[in-house]
Amino acid sequence: MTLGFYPGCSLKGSSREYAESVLAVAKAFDIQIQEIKDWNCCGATAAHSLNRELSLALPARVLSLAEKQGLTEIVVPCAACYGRLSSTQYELAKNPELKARVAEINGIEYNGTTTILNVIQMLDKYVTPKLEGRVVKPFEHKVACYYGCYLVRPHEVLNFDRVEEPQSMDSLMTKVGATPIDWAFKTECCGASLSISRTSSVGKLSGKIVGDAFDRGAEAIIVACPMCQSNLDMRRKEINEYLGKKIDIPVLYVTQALGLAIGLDRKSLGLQRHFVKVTV
Amino acid sequence: MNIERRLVRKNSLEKLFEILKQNKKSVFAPVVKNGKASFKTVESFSTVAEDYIQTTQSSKELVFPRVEKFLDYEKNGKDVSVKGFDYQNVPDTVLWGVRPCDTIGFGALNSIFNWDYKDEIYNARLAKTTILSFSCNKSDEYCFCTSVGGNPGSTAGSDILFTKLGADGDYLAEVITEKGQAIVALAPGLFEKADTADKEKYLADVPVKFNQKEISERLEKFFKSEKWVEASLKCLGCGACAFVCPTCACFDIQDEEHGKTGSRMRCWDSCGYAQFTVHTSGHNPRSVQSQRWRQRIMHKFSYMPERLSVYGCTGCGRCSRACPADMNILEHLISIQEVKL
Amino acid sequence: MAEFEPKIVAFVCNWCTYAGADLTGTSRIKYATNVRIVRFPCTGRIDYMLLLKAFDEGADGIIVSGCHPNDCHYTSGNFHARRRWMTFRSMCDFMGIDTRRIKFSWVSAAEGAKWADIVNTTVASIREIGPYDEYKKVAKKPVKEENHG
Amino acid sequence: MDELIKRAKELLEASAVKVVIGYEQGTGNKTRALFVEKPEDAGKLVFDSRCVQNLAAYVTKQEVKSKGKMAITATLPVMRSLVQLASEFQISDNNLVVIGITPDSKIIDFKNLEEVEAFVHQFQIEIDERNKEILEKLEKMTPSERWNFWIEELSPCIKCYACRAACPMCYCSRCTVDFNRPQWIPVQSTELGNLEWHFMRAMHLTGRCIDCDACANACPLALPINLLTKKMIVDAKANFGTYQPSLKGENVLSTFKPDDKENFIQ
Amino acid sequence: MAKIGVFICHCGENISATVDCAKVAEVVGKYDGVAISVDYKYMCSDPGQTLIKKAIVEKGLTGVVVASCSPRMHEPTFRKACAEAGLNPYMCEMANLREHCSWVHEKSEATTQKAIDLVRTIVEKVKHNQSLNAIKVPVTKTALVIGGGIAGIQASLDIANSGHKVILIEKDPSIGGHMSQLSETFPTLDCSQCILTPRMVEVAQHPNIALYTYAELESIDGFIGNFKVKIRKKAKSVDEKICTGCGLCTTKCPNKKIPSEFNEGLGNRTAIYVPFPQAVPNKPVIDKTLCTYYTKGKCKICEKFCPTHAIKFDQEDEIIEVPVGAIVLATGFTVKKTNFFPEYGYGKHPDIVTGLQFERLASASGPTLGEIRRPSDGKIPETIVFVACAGSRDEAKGIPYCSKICCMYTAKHAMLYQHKVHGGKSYVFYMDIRAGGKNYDEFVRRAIEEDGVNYIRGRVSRVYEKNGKLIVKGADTLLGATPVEIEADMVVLATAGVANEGAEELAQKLHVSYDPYHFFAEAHPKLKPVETNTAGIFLAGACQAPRDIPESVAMASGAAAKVAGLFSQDELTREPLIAVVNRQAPPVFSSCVGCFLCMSACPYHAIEKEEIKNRQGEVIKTVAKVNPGLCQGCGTCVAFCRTKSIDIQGYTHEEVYSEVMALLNDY
Repeated sequence: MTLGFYPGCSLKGSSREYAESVLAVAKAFDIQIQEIKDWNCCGATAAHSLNRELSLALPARVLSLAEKQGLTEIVVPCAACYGRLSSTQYELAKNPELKARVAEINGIEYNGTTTILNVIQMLDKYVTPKLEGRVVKPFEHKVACYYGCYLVRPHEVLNFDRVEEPQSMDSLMTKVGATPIDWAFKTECCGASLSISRTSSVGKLSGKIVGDAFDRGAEAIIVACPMCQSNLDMRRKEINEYLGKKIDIPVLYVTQALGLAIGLDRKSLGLQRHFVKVTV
Repeated sequence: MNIERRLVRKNSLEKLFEILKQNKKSVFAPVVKNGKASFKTVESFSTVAEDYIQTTQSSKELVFPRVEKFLDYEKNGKDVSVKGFDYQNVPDTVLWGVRPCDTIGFGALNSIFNWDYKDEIYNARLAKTTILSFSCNKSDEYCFCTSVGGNPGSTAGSDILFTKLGADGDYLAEVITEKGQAIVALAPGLFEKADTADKEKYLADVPVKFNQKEISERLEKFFKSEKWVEASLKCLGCGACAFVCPTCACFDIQDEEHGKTGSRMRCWDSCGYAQFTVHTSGHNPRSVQSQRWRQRIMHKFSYMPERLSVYGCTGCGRCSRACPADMNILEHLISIQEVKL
Repeated sequence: MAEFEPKIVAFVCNWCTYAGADLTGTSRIKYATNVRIVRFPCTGRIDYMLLLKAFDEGADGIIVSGCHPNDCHYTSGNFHARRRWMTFRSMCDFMGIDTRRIKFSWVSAAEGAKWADIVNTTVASIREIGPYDEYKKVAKKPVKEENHG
Repeated sequence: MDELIKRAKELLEASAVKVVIGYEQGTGNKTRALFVEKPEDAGKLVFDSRCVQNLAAYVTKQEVKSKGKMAITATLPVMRSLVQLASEFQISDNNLVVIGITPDSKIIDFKNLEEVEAFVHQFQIEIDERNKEILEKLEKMTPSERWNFWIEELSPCIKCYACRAACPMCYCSRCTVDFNRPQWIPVQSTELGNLEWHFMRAMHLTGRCIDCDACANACPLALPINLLTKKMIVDAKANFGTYQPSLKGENVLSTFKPDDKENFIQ
Repeated sequence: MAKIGVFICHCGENISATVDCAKVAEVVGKYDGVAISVDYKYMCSDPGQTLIKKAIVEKGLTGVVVASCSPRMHEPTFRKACAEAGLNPYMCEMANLREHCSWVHEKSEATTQKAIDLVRTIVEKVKHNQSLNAIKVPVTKTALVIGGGIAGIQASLDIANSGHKVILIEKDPSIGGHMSQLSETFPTLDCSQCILTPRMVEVAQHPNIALYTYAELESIDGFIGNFKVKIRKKAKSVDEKICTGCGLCTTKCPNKKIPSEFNEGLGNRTAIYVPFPQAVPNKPVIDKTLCTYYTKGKCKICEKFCPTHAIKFDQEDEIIEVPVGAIVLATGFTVKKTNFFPEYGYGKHPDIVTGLQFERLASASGPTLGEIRRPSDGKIPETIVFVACAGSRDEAKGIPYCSKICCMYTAKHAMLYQHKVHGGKSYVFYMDIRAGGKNYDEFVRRAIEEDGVNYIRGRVSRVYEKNGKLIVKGADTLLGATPVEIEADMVVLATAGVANEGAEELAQKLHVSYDPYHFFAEAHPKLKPVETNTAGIFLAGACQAPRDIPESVAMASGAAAKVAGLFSQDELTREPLIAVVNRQAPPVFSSCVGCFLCMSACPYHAIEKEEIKNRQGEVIKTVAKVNPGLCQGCGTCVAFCRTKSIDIQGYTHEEVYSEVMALLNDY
C-alpha cells in the first residue's frame, strides 16, 4: 500500500533524523511512502495566531495536493503539522462557506477527504500488527514517553488518545521491550515556541520534564514531535543549568526506538545527529 | 316475429361499427388489456377484441353498473331537496360482441329486476341497449352452456346474432328483434340476402356435462349435506365469482355524504362475503363459508328456478376462470349429480 | 377572479402544537386565516386515513404537527407517529399524491412564533402550487363515466 | 413428492394431525389447495413449480381450524407467512405442524415455529429484478404521472377483494372497509374507492407483507397491486433496517427507534 | 335527534373585535340539530354560565358548544357548569375562537368565516360525542419506599405518620445511606449521625413501617393504586429473630481484611459484619462473596461462637410479593471513583481521596476516629488541597452538569481541617462557588475569612507525587492565569455525583424515564418535581439529580404528601379519555382479531390479553383489553388498529371524522 508523506519544514531541516527514521521503519515493513509533491509550510505556529484564513489556507493547500495526487491517507510525523492539518480539515468540514473561500484562495479544489495519521497512528495501523517476531533487539530500557502538547490536543479535533493521560506511545514501547515509567510530564509544554526567543524559559519548562523523567529512573525519553525532541535534546545545556545537575539521558523519536528494536542500523535512523549522545 | 337471416361480409363489420358511431350510439365492446378481455366503451373498431373465448367480466355492468347513482340530495338548514336519476341522459348503447351465454343472462337479470318491484333504472338502461352478439366458434373446459339450456349459437336475448362462417368466412347475421331491425335499417347495404347458410357446423362443440333439472331436484334434498363443507373448504370468500357472473345481481345501497350534499348509490355486493348477512345484533345466519357457497349454488339452481322460473347460471364459466382458489362450479355440479342420496 | 384561497387542515396534538398555537394567540402573532385546526390527544392518535379524508373533502393542504421527539406527553406517541408518517408519506408519493401539500412539523408549546411561521409558509407554498384539482376531480365524482350514468 | 405424501400419511396415521393442507392437480392445468383428512387420500398431493398459492391463508380460516390440529406443506413464502402469523398470535405450535419445502424442493421437518423462523431467516426477502425495474420506472415518473398511472391501473378494480382473501395476513374478521361508522373507505368501486382501498391495504401490510404475490395472482383482472406492497418493503428495509418476519413480533409500525432518520419534518 | 346549544363568547373585546360574533351565532343557528345559538359578552362569567345552564334545562339540550377561548383554559369550567345543569360534562366541547382565531387574524370576512367553520366543526363533533363517566380504580393504601437513605427514611416516616402502611426496602444491611457516612453537615456543622440515627431508630420501631434491609426490588406489575411488587430478601445467613446483635461473631470472624464499604475502603470489616456501630437493624449479615465458608467450604467459626445459634448457613434468598398503591424511589446517588481522573492521580496514590473518603477521615466514628490523617502513613497532613469540580461541569469527562453539593462540602471539609489541624494549610481550587441556599454563602465566607482557607479560582491540570509530596499543578485565573504549584501532603477530590450503578435497569423495570446520565426524570421540571411519568411512582432525593440533605428531605416530604394525597381516597377517579376495545354481541364478541400489535405500540403497557370463554369455559377467542388504570389516553393504539377495534373516548373515530367532514364542507 502507498502512504502519503508530509514531512513539514522541521523534518527537512533540524529534524532530518526523524524523517530518516520514519522512512527507514516504513521501508522495513514495506510501506510505500510517497512524499506530497510541491508541499508548503503548514503555518504552525505563527500563522493561526495572526491570520485565520492564512492559517487554514496553508494546510488546506497541502491536503488539496494530497487529494490531487491521489493520496487518500497521509502520515504527518510532526505533531505541530499534524495538529494544523487536522484542525483545518475539522474547521472546513464544519463551515462550507469557509471551505469555498479557502479553495478560492488556493485556487485548487479541496474536499477534505484525506485521512491524516500521526506517526503513532501510522505505526499502530501498519507496523504493530506485523511486529510479531520482528523484534530482534528488544529495547529493554526504562523509558519516559513524552507526548507534548500538540500530539493529543485539542481532543475534539484530533480525538486521539486520552488528553491528560495518553497511553498509545507507552503501549507501543512495551511492545518493543521497553518499560514505560509512570510520570507526570507526559503532556506538559516543552516551550517549543520560545525556543529561540526565550531560551531560558525553555530551560525551565523542558527542565522539569527531563528532570522528572530522570528522577523516576528513565534511561531515555521517547518523543513523536520534532519540536519536543529538539528542545529536550538541543537545549540540554540550558536544561542542565536550570536543574543544576548534568543529565545525559537521550531523547529518541518513537521511530528510532522501534527501529533499533527491529535491528535497523543506527545510521539509517540518524541517531548520530543527536546532541545528547544516544547511548542506549 | 320470425328471425331474418342476412349475410354480412367480414370487412363490413367495421363499416357497421362506424355507422353506429355516426348515429351517436355508444358502443360497448370487448377490449383486451394485460391478457384479459373486458367490456369497455370503445371509439374505434381497431380496439375491439376479435379472438377471445370469453370476457373476464360479463356485460351486465352495462345495465347494472358496479355503482349506480340513484339520487343526489342537498340539505338546506332543516329541509332537503332531492335530484333523482336522470333518465333522459341514459346513453343509447350498442352492446357489441357478447356471447350467447351473456345474452341469456339478461333473461335472468330481467326477472330479478322485475319479479315484483320493477326496477326503472335497470329497465331504462336495457331499453336503450341493442345487443349484437357473436356466437362461439371455440370454447374451453370451463364452458358448459349446453348443460344449462344454452348453446354456442343461441339467439336468446340477442337483437342480432352474428355467426362467423369459417375461420376466414363472412358472417351470418340473424336479426331477431325490432331493435335488430333498426340497426339493419341504419345500414341496409351491409345486410345482404343470405342463402340458407347453416351456422351449426361452425359452432364450438360444448358437450353436455349434467342434467340441470336433476340437479335442481337433488338440491332440495341436499341442503344439509356434508358435501358443502368439503367442497368449499378451499373457497377464500372473495367476491370474484359474483362480480364476473352475468346473472348475480346482489347489491348494497350506500349513501355518500359531503356536508349538506350527498348521493345515494347502488353498489355490487356478493353473497360470498362473510359480512354479507351479518345482522345488527352480530348474529350471522351464514357464519361460515360453506353456507355461503351453498347459498350461491342453491340460489342459482334451486331458488331462482323455483321463484323466478329461470336458472341463475348461463354456463359461461367465468366464475371458475376468475376464482383464485380454483373453485370450479362445473366440477361441483357434476359431483352433486354423482352423490348418493 | 379572486385570488385562490387554499383550504388547509391542521392535525395537531393537544400538548405541544395545540398549546403552541394557543401561545401564538396569546402573543398576538398574526397568521393566514386559511388553516383550521383539529385537536388530537397525541400525534400517535392521528390516523393517516384522516389525512386522505381531508383531501377527499377538498383540502388543498395539510399540516400535521406535534411534540418534538423526546418531548411527547405520552413519552413515545410522536415516535410512533414519525414512523407512520415516513411510511404514509412515501406511500402517498408512490401513488402520486402530492406530498408537497402535506407539511409535517414539530411545534412545541413554547414555539408560538414557529406555528405562525409554519402556517404562513404552508399557505404561501400551497397558494403557489394552486388548488388540488387532480385529487378533487377523482374525489368529488362518486360514479365513473365508464358506467354510463 | 413421494416423500411429501409419505410424511402426510405418517402424520394422519399417527393422528398427529387431523388435516394436511397441500396442493392437488386443479382444473385448467392449475394446482389448488387440498385438505387431506384420510391417509388413503394423501396420494392426491402434488408439488411442483405451479404451486404458488399461499396456503397460509387457510390456517386462519374458521372451518379449516375447526378440523383440529393441521399440518401444512409450506414453501418459503408460506413459512414466512406462518412466522408472521405466529408473531401475531394467530397460530401456535399447538395447532400446527409445518412440513417445509426448501427452495430446492427438499422436504424439511421442523420441531417448532422457532425452527421455521431460523430457517426462514437464512433467506433475505428480495424484490425480484423485474419488479425492481418497474418500481424504478415508476419512481422516475413525476407525481402526476404516477397518479394517472394508478388511477388508470386501478380503475378496472371491481372490489371483489380476492387480493384480501388470498392474503394470509388479511385474516381480520372485520376489515377496515367493512367498518362503516364512519365509512373510512368508500365501498363503491370508484376511482377514489379503489385508490383508497389499495392505499390502505398496502399500509396495513407494511412490515407484515412477506412478498408472496398472492394478492396479484388472485386478482381476476391481473392488476399490479403487489407493486404497492413491494414498494413498502423496499422502504421499510431502507428506513428501518432488516426486513424479516420474526416471532418477536416487531412490526415496523408498532415499534420505533428514537433515532429514526427522516428529512421532511420541520 | 341532536339538540345542540351553541354559545358564542365575545370575551369582552378579545373575540368580538375581529370576529362578528352575532353573525357566527346566526349562521350556526341555522344548522341541522342546533337548538339554540346565542352570543354573549363573557360566557365564563356567572351570568354567562347561568345562560348555558338555563338553556340546557329549558331546551333539553343534548350537547353544548362553547365558542370562546382555548379549551386548555376553560374546558373544566364549562363542563362543570353543564354537569350542574344535568348534562353529561363530556357532551360539552369548546371551539377555540380566541387563541386560534380572533387573536391571530385581523378583523375580516375570512376571520368570521373561520370562526363559523370552527364552531360548525365542534357542533358536528358534539353530535357524535357520547356521555362518559369518570373512571374509578381502587387504591391499596400501602406505599413502597425503595432506598433507606435520608430521603427514603423521611418519606417513610411522613407516610407512616399520616397513618398509612409503608414497606421500606434497602439493598444494604443497614439503612442510613450516605448521610450516615458524613461527619458534620453544612451549614451548621452539626454531627450527621446525631441527627440521623434517631430517625433510623424511629423507622425501625414505627408500627406502620415494615423494614426490609438487604432487600431489592425483583419485579413490578400493575398500575397506580394497584401495583404488585416482588421483593427479593437476600439471605443474611443470620436469623434476625434469634440474633441478639451481641457482635461476638464479628470479633471472631477470621476474615478481617475486607475493605469496609461504609468507610469507603479506608477501614476494614469482617465477612460477617454490621456495616457500622449505629446500624439499623443492628444485626450482622454474612457477605457470601467473601465468607471463607461460602468461598472455601469450611470455617463456620461464627456459628461455633454464636451464643444463640442464630447463624444459618443454609438460609436462601426469599421472594415476597406485596400489593402497594404507590412507590417512592429514593435510591440516591454515588460518586465517581478510581481512574476516572488519571491526571489527578486518583487510585495511583493513597493520599489522593474523594470527598466521601474525607468525610470518613473527619468522622468521629471513622477509621481515624475523626483525626485527619493521611491514608498512606497516618501522618497529619500539613498542607491539603481540595479540588472542587473534579469531573463535574466537564464536557470532556461526559459530565456537563454541576454536582451541586461539592462547593458546600468542600468548604466544610476545609473548615473541618482547619479546626482539627491547627496551623495546617488548606487550598481549594474552584471554578465558581455555588452557595445558593440559606446560610450557605455565609458558611463559605466563614471558611475563607475566619478559617483562612485559601481559595484559588482555577482548575487543576494534574496531580503527581514527587519525593513524598503531592504536586498540584493548576492556574490562578484571578491572578492573570499564572501557573500555581502546591506541594501538598494530601489531596481531596470533590468527584462528580453520578447515578447509581443499575439505575437504568431499575428505571426500565418501573417504566420510569431517565435522563442521559441515568438520573430518574421528573414528570415536569417545574410543576411536577416529585412525580414521574408513571402515575403512582414518585421521586425523592438524589436519584433524580445531585441534592443536599435539606433538599432531599424536602423532596421526600413532598413525595410523601403526594402519596398521602393519593391514599386519602378509597377510589381514584380519572378522566375517562382512554382507549377501549369494542365488545359486540356473540358470536363475534369483538372485532378485535387479537394480533396484539397494539401491545407493542402502547407506551404504558396498558393493553392486556382477555380470553373470551364459552359456558364450558373453553376459550373462544383472545382479544385485547385496555387497562383503564394504566391507559393515559394517547391513542397510539387507535391509529394503529387495522380492524378499528380500539377507539379512544373523547376522540373517537366518529368524532374526529365528523370534524374533518365539517371543516371542509358546507352545512
